[in-house]
Amino acid sequence: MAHAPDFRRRLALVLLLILALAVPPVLSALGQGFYVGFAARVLIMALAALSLDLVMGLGGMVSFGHAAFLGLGAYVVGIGSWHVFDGSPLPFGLSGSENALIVWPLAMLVSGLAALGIGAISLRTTGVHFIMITLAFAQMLFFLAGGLKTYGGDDGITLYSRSELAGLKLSDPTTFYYLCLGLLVTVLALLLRLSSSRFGMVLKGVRDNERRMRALGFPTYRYKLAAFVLSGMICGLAGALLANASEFASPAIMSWQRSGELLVMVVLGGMGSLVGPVLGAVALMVLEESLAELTQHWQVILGPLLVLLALSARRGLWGWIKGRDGAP
Amino acid sequence: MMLDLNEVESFYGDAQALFGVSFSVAEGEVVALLGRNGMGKTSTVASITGLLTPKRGLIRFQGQTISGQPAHKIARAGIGLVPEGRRVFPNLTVRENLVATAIPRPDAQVSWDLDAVYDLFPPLIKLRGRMAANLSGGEQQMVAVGRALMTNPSLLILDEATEGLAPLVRDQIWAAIRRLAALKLSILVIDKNIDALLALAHRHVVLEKGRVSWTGTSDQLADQDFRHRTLGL
Amino acid sequence: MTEPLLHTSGLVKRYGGVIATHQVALAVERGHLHALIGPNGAGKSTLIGLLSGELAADAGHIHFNGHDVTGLHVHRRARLGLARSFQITSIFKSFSVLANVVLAVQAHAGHSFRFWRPAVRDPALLGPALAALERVGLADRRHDAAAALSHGERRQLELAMALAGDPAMLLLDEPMAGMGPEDGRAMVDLLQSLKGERTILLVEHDMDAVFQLADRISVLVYGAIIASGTPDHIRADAEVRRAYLGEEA
Amino acid sequence: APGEVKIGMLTTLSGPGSSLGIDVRDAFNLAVKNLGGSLGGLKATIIEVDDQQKPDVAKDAATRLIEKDKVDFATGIIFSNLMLATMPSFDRAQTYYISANASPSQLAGKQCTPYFFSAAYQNDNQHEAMGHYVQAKGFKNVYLMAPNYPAGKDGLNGFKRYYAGNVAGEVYTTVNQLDYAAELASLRAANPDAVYVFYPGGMGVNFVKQWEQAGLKGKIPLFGPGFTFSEDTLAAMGDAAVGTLNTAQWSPDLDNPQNKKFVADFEAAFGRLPSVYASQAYDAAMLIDSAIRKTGGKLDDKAALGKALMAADFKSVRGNFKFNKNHFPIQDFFLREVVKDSKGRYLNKKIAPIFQDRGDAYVGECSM
Amino acid sequence: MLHVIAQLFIEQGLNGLQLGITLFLMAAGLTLVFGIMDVIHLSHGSFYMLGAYLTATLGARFDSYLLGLALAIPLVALIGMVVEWIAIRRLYERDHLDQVLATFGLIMFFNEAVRMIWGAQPIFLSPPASLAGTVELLPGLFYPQFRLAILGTGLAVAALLGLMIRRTRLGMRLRAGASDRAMAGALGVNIDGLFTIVFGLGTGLAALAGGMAGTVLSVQVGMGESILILTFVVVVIGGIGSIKGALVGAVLVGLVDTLARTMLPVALRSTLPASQADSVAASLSSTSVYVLMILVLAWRPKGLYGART
Ligand SMILES: Nc1ncnc2c1ncn2[C@@H]1O[C@H](COP(=O)(O)OP(=O)(O)OP(=O)(O)O)[C@@H](O)[C@H]1O
Ligand SMILES: Nc1ncnc2c1ncn2[C@@H]1O[C@H](COP(=O)(O)OP(=O)(O)OP(=O)(O)O)[C@@H](O)[C@H]1O
Ligand SMILES: CC(C)C[C@H](N)C(=O)O
Ligand SMILES: [Mg+2]
Ligand SMILES: [Mg+2]
Repeated sequence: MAHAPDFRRRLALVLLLILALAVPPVLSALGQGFYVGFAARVLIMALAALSLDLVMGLGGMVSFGHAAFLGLGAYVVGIGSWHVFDGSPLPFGLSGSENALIVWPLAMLVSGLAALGIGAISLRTTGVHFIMITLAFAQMLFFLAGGLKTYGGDDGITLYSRSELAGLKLSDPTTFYYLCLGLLVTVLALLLRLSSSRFGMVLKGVRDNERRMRALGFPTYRYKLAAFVLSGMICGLAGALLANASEFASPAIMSWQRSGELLVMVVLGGMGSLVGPVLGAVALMVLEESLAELTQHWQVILGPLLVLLALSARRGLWGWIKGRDGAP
Repeated sequence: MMLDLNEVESFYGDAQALFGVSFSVAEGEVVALLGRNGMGKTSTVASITGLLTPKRGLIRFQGQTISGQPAHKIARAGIGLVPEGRRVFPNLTVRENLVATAIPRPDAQVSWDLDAVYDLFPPLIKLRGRMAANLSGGEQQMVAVGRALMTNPSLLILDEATEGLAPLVRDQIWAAIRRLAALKLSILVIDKNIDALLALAHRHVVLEKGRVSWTGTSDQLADQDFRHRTLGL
Repeated sequence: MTEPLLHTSGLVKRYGGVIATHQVALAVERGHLHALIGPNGAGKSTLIGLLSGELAADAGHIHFNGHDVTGLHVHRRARLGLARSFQITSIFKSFSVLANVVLAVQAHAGHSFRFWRPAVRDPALLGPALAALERVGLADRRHDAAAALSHGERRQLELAMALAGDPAMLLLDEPMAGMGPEDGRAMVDLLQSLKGERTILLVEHDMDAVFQLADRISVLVYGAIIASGTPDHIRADAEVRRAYLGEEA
Repeated sequence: APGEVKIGMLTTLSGPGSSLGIDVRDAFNLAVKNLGGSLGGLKATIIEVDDQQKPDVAKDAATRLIEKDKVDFATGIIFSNLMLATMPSFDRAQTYYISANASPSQLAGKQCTPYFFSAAYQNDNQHEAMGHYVQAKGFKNVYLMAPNYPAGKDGLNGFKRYYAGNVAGEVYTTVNQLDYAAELASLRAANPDAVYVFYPGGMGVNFVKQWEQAGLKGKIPLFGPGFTFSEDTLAAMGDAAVGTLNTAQWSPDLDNPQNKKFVADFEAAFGRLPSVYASQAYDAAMLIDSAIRKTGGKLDDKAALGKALMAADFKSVRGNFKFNKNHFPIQDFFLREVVKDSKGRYLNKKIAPIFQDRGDAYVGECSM
Repeated sequence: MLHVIAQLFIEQGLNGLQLGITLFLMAAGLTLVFGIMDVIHLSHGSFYMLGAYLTATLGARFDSYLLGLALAIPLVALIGMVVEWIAIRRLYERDHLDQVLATFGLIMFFNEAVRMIWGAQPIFLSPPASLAGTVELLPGLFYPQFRLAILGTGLAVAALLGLMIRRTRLGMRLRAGASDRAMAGALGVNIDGLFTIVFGLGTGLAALAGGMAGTVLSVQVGMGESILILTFVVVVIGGIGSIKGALVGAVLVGLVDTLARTMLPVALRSTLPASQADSVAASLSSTSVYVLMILVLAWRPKGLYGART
């Protein structure tokens, strides 16, 4: 029964992947090499949006503070490289590093731990209160980062060089782009699989009717927290990449507007579909970029556009591409 | 005619629930809407009250067309609803639930006000300050009925209004409905308790798969095996 | 006689001033269908809530199947075999009818930290789920969205979900609420067929059903049990007639 | 394109800091206009970007200017924190950055680089001058306030370099804080015998107005660098600022031909008086012009270009101007007073000289 | 010496209150829209900004600040109602996310529109000359008249709103409509009309807040966002939908923020160099209100006076 849309869905996915692979050669052919770096940044935001969809789309936990994990990831990289540049040691006998194989997992670990702490408290609330408490935590981290005088306070850390990854030259935009693409696709594949797994079912069940889930015998808190931590880690990885992309880490990454953008990307692309948020990220950022080329007042166009999207596109871009399908 | 439905078709999204429902309720008449689960009783009620806008067909109330009107206009025209599943306002106190949407009609021969409702459901008196969310199922049901009466409707619609009520209270509600009927209030009632309906309703409308499959009087319906043969009730 | 599957002692629940449950001592025998009746606001749903663990008792104890479950979380009790249905229907609207039941089965298939295998294609879950749907007669609507079920159909789904976990005991809060005579009868037959096989605590205002099904009946008034016994014994009880039954039965 | 020079004008055009950026942009454009739309004989294209006074935005914009627009020179940054965030990019790209304002101590000392030239001052300078004056006037208990960012610290360090008395309080408020009620209350409680504040742009406007509203004007003498009492904000401050003393390296009434022309042209073109920032931008343009001319328009010969810039072979609107070995100016600083003139304009008047040929305190740490 | 400290405390307290009152005017509007209509209205800050700009322009036009403010409030309320009628209205049945998306878009639009109309430079707004002076509250304790005026206005508004929501049928119908729009409609309440009015009321209050704050801060693009988040914090602390909560929450936040901002540096200076101390203090005090919120929610998951989830 659900085969036709299923096929259409697969086809769309393959086409998208081919498209993504073609980006760098096409751009440099057009002499727009600069935009390869931009494209990489798009993929990174897509990864972040994807991580948000895991908690929001599947688990119904609307986090308005995910930029915090993005920021934490970025700061781990930033601080690592700052200490390399400055030579001074870190606490617990650690020393600065720019080795991706050390720093990136560390970034995931740190944001994962943060997610554990934030989630443990926030998940005691639900609905609007959850939205607001996650926002509050993000704001706290935002301001605390601004207090890190050694690491530039509000002005943040300027990276003097990108991370090193076994042999790869990340300073080369194209290499960096394909690396981001690889990571994004891998994570996406894993999460797609996860969403229909038992764990995924539980998350969706919680999203629909948590009280009933408990009555059925699910210790929902545990599952929600697990999802939240996983999401935080993925977002942390995105943060680590982002710091490399912009060679800069500052509190601005954690601003609530950034968290808002992530929400927008997810809703725009189609919540709960995992693929959607990726599209959402691409759409939003490309839209911004091209509108900005048109006029400096591009926001006066983008704003109403978003309103229209919110009012019309119920199931987001992806829902519209892949056609309707039955309930899980 | 008080209420007049003509070939009404309604949809939920693109799932059709009503396939041309036609029947009418005369002034002061009590009509029972019967049918197994999922046959369209609530959908019919929703279509009348404007909670669901019919795609096709016409609904007229006291001569004027109400199909397509917004719900609040229909209510103000004089249709009171006791909805399926209570739907009291959880964040209002019992008293507030009753007065918030009240439509005083002092001129009407029976004009419902707080005291009248408290007479009908004494338990509500000591609960009047309590948030409706914190009421028991049945208590909420009483509030729902009282709330509808406070709009002083000329057509009262009860969708499973006795659901979850203790036998005693149920009897009280039937008694109240009889009184209203006696006062020439038109009533459209949905209930599983056929025996009570037989005693109460002048006419019965049976719905099957979103269509009217039979209408008739209580006497015809009273005939047990006729009921089983033709209606599967 | 054997020790009851579930019994409570001195159970108390207050809501601010209101005493919703007052020193309740209830014993439900294995395999019995035990009916709980009483006026609106008597405390039946509250008691169900206390037993299922959704509400925390202010005093007293609950023993189930040999364990003292008084302090346990809802999900732990469910694991021990206590399943409930809700007075106000509570299902997963965006799921298909089938997925609703699959989830219910999964709840009892150990933890769900499994990230790979698709759940709805997992025979270990599918089998019991379909069986439960057959049982309540919703099998042919299994692929529809739960949101598209009518009120009565939703009640049936409720029960299917409760059954899915193959629980030792069912706590049913007005399973017949809002069911037409036809479906009502179907539900009665269904419960009839479950008798003996499962222990059931049934809250219901439909006296025909209650007196037809129950092995024992307890009457709750103002949070306290005023009478408990066989249907005949309860029907005879003057106090009960006055407080609850009125002219019926 | 050959025969063309591309300038990246990366400056603050929105928010409380925008009055500075706008003066810098306008004055630079004015200079180019006066030079017939070219710099050093090359047709000048100016690419204007608003940094919103945000380091991350500035960093991003700098990358674009370098990689996408491939500019030959960059200028315009107002605030030191943005300067420090972006300079590494210009450095790595070997793009000459000619500062029309932001001139942090870091770039004057340890982090000095061949690709940075300041056509303005070193952040500490104006403050040093006022510290010197306040000390000379014999104040013993001064209360210091500045925004909490690199230039704020440079500023108060500069002041304290010459002021030897007691510091009644040293308060760093967050950048672009606009309500100072709380700080003013604490200040009053400390009752100092003078107050020195470094608040450029909108911060200054609000501080000075609230200073008056709190009834402190006339009760405690208020001093600041030229930045705090500058033509870009004097109008908004109105009478609240009249009579206050401040220090700078430029003033609208400086008596030299190029300044007379500059002030006249600026007021004619924009209907307002230029500020010290405008003067710096005007000189920045003139500096670039002189350098390109010296190298005969060979923009890729970075070394030659550096030498040509170093020569500073142009007529500065502040009179004498030359570069120190760290690419920061050596120039004079003097005392100014805010006055309201017959035409109702609020502006500064030069009162008395303070420093002759002042360099900066960090040149020693610079290894160039 | 001691009385100096006492005075300092009082004065800082007043400053805190005054921030609190501005927050309250915002929170009151937001808690109605957010609590009663259940719309996460991110663009509430935009109306605060519009209020400030219109007050500035109209005030200059008729060179009377008060007249400007008096005109700006109804004007912004009107704009609010139009926006509700065009966009917000369609968001009631949607989940919170569509609301975030749409109102996020509205923020962009308003910010950019304002930038196009008024330019990117801040406008500096002065209080009316009649209120420009200071009052001597206690011997030696001078306080700007205008800030006192702000305090008074806020408290008055608080009282009126409280009455409207709790006592009047309008209030009941609002809360009813909030919990079950369809049902309220079926009982004869014209929810759409009602909500449009509430939205106008809320945006009008935001305009009042903006018009007054504009004189203390400055009128500039983005001024809405900086206060918006604090406002949400207030609403959540006070309990969504509760005017009383909004008032208490606002005052709490105002006091905590101001006191933290003034006391923390003093405390830290003993251990750190001035600029270090101040930036650490700044970041800590900025977090203080969020800590407050988290503590409150930990203690009362629905906020101080929150009823609904
Ligand atoms: N919200 C809805 N969305 C989609 N379909 C619906 C919805 N509500 C009801 N239906 C479908 O419309 C049909 C009629 O439902 P309705 O509730 O009117 O029946 P009913 O006679 O009231 O049943 P019951 O006695 O159980 O209340 C049912 O088949 C049901 O599946
Ligand atoms: N959250 C609550 N807060 C305060 N009182 C409550 C709350 N929930 C229930 N009550 C009160 O406790 C008493 C018992 O409620 P309960 O729902 O158990 O009654 P019930 O026996 O299920 O009634 P019904 O047959 O109508 O469902 C009622 O008086 C009710 O008003
Ligand atoms: C004077 C200020 C507006 C700028 C300061 N000189 C800086 O470099 O940031
Ligand atoms: Mg129904
Ligand atoms: Mg109950």
